[in-house]
Amino acid sequence: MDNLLSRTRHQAVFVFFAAAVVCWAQPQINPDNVKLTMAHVQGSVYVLMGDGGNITVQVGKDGVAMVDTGFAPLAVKAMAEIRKLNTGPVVWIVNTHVHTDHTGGNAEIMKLGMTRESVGPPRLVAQSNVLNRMSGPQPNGAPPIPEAAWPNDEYFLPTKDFFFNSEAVIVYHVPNAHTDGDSLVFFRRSDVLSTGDIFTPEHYPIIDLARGGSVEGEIKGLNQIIDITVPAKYQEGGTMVIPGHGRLCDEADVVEYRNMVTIIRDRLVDMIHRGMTLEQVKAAKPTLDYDTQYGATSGIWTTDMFVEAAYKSLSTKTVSEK
Amino acid sequence: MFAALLAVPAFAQVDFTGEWAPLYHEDGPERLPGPELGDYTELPINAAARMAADTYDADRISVVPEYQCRPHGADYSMRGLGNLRIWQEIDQNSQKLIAFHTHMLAWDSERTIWMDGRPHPPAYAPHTWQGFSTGVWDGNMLTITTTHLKVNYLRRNGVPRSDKAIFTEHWMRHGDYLTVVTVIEDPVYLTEPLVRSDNWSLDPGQNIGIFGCEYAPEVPRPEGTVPAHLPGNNPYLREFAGWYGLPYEATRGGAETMYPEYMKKIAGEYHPPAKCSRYCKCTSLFDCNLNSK
Amino acid sequence: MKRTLLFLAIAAASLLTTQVKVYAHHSFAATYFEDKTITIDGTLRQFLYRNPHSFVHVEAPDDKGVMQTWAVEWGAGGQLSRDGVTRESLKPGDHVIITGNPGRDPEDHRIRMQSIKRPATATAAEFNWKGVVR
Amino acid sequence: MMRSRLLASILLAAASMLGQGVPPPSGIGPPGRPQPPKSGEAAAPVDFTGYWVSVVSEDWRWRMVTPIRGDFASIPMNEEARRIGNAWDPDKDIAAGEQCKSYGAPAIMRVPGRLHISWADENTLKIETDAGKQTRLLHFTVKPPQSVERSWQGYSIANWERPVRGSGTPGFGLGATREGTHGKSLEVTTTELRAGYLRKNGPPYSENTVLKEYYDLHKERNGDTWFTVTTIVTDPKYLNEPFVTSTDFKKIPDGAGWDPSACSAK
Repeated sequence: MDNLLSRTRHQAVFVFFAAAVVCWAQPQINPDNVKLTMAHVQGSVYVLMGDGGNITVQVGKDGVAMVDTGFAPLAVKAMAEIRKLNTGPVVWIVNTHVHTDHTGGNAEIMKLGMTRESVGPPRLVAQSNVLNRMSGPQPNGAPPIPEAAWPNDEYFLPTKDFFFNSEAVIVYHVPNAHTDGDSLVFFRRSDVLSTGDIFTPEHYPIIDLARGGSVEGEIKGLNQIIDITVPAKYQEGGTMVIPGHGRLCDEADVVEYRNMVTIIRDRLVDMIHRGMTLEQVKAAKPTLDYDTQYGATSGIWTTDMFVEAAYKSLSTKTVSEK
Repeated sequence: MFAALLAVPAFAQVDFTGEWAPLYHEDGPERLPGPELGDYTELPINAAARMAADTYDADRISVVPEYQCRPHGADYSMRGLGNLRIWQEIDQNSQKLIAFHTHMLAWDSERTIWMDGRPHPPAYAPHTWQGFSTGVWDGNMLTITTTHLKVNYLRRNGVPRSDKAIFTEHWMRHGDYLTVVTVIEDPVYLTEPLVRSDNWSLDPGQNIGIFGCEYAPEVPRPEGTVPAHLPGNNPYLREFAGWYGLPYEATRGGAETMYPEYMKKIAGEYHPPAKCSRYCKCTSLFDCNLNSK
Repeated sequence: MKRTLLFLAIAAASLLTTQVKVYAHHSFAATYFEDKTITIDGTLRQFLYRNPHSFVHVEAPDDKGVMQTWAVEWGAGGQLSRDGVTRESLKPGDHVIITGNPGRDPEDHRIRMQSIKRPATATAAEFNWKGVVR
Repeated sequence: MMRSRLLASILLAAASMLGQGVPPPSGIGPPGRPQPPKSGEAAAPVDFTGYWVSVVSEDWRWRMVTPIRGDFASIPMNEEARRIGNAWDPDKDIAAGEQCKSYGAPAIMRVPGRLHISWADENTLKIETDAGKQTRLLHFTVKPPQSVERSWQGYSIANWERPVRGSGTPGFGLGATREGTHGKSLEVTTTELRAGYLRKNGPPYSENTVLKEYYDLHKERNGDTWFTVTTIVTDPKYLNEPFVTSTDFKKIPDGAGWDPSACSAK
């Protein structure tokens, strides 16, 4: 019952696997040591949670649709959990963005997801920048990503949609947020929205500048989530939100997170306009009131790194504004 | 002569069900018209909570549309407008008590307090304004534990309460009075548990109307605007200390200011005005305005 | 006697529960300069008759003569209906004079209403309301 | 006046006898010889003894500092009381040797400080306060003296809350006593009070005041032990309705921090 402990473990797990985020290298995971939990969200949508990003699973008479595929070493275990819900073919996979904790399982799931009823390999949808980054040279001399893991149904326009298991599924591109290839996935009848790492309620948003991320884009993405979601009575429930990492949410939870990023943005813009250097900004602790909720002093994404990325992102914008 | 009241010592009261009217005989001005800016007294808050409150702009409730119909959390409800109805749910087959249910005036909020020993949901489960509550008896005192609470507030002047809080209550009925002890543990914003208690009076004639709430562009601002003061720029934080002659440090709250020995520390710095001029009366909804005397 | 007094006091409070809505919501001291009063004279653009608090949006000049849109907070729908105010009491385009407490955030041009008057016109009778928005 | 004081004493005596001496309500068990009444200490379902500190999480402005003259927020006082309160004159109280007017039983538990609670004897629970150096004696089964001199702390009759009326009566032979019926509160009724102030800045309570208190022990998740006292002040002379507050005390290991200080009228 004491969810404080399990939440801290959850955060530690995230920070450890975040280490793999920046490059394609697959972390060494022993699947036997990993607990995957499948939970019903709403309608025909479920979420598979464990180490790595949350995996959204939609099931029905037509088979299985997925949002993200987690880490490669866990693909077999993940598919075993999915098979408990539905034995039909995996027909659609959407990648919310390029990072390994969300796309590492692509190639394995594409194979494991095929059944006798499969007409062909699953359609692996992603925004075109995901394909560009996966097919191009990898940073820090990391090995190229095998073609089997690349999206085979990339989209260029603001949205892409398809109809599956009696439900419209709409994919929205959110430019330059967490990365430049982010997608939101909205299961309309089930009224569930998967956000990828644009919304990660247990830590500051990772702004991956190297892959086209930005603070203003992140805020636009959060506002877009709030536009899409509709709460039930008294601002609770209604459209359910599956974050990239962390617990199940709804609009009200996204509003708190959006407010945090917006308020911090306003503070940093003011400091930048006053000509403060990055060191001066860090010394002023502009995120002190949120650090005890979202901050970290160790791991791949510390508070300082968030402030640094935001400062650079906003400085570039502020310069281009002039 | 009121000796008749003494007649027979009380039998234990064990029935919480019924209609309960809140008594505002403690902290009336803060609980009714609302707290003043910069008043963080009696709260064991940390620096993060203080900065969140210092940078809070009260227009946020009108400008952020999603805040307009945001209810009080289960914990704040016990301090807020708390006309309360409590009823039992009994299992038909076993005739056992499954749950207590409450309905509260503010935002028609309803809670279920499970009494059947069911576990709390896992950490990843959705959080709600009223959270997930289970209750156990301790003699005739009901002890309730609530988890899975959405982000809310400790006070309506910006002092936050996080979604990592755990909320414990102890319900005690004495004659026609209900006392509820509330204990808020919040690792994000409090340095120690906040323990308070509030009281209700049995009121069978009470009729809790419909609260109701509709969204509307109360104070139109561009979408995504979140009114806030920049750190260090809130000009109103010293008003409260000035109005009541309090040393500014004492108004900043914190556990140290809540223990008796703090009285000596500030004794020499307290310079009250000659006469009360703000909220001098304030015991009910109808006599609690700035100038009510 | 004592118990009856107690009962009456609480019954009165509960009968008027509709008045309390605004108290539940925000804090007046945090939102307005309660010890200051301003008056605006302008044209009503919108009347949001609702819970937990009604609003009227009025176009009127500020103290520098610059035309602003003011957001004036009024009572909950329940409170207004008890005072005989309905959705039809005021219409967009009405000339209104409003007095109240100014909001703390100057940018928002916000007022907590204390009184509102619509002078009589050829087509509409004079309208007045004065009271405490709770 | 003497006749009503006599009536009060008789009723107090009846209350204390009923409080403890009455055999447990008819229950399932066979009717046996009535048990000799246990002492207050022996019958205690919970232990209030030890050192406690008030943690001021309510009414801070009206407790940690002397409230501003005329600031009677939250007190359901009538206009006569407000008139008297507005005329509060601490120097006059000092001259009259009445510095302890705001340390009487109806107010003392709201005064920030430490308490030491112990059994003076098996039927008298003693509460000592460092603030104002007051002592309260809560009498369990002792017959109240014929006439009691009015004092700041008055005369307190205490009893442990008894199991719910009718508990154990089998519902047509099938039901058993349900959970949540065993009372563990300490109930204290205090009269014979000298007129005093509900708070330091002079809101009055009269001699007619009847103070009812309920003490409840509760343990917290972090291991702390607390008690909460619900204080119900009934005074038809100055209050429109009973003035109900509840104050929370945290147990502390010992007397560290004990800071005896005389009553202060200002």
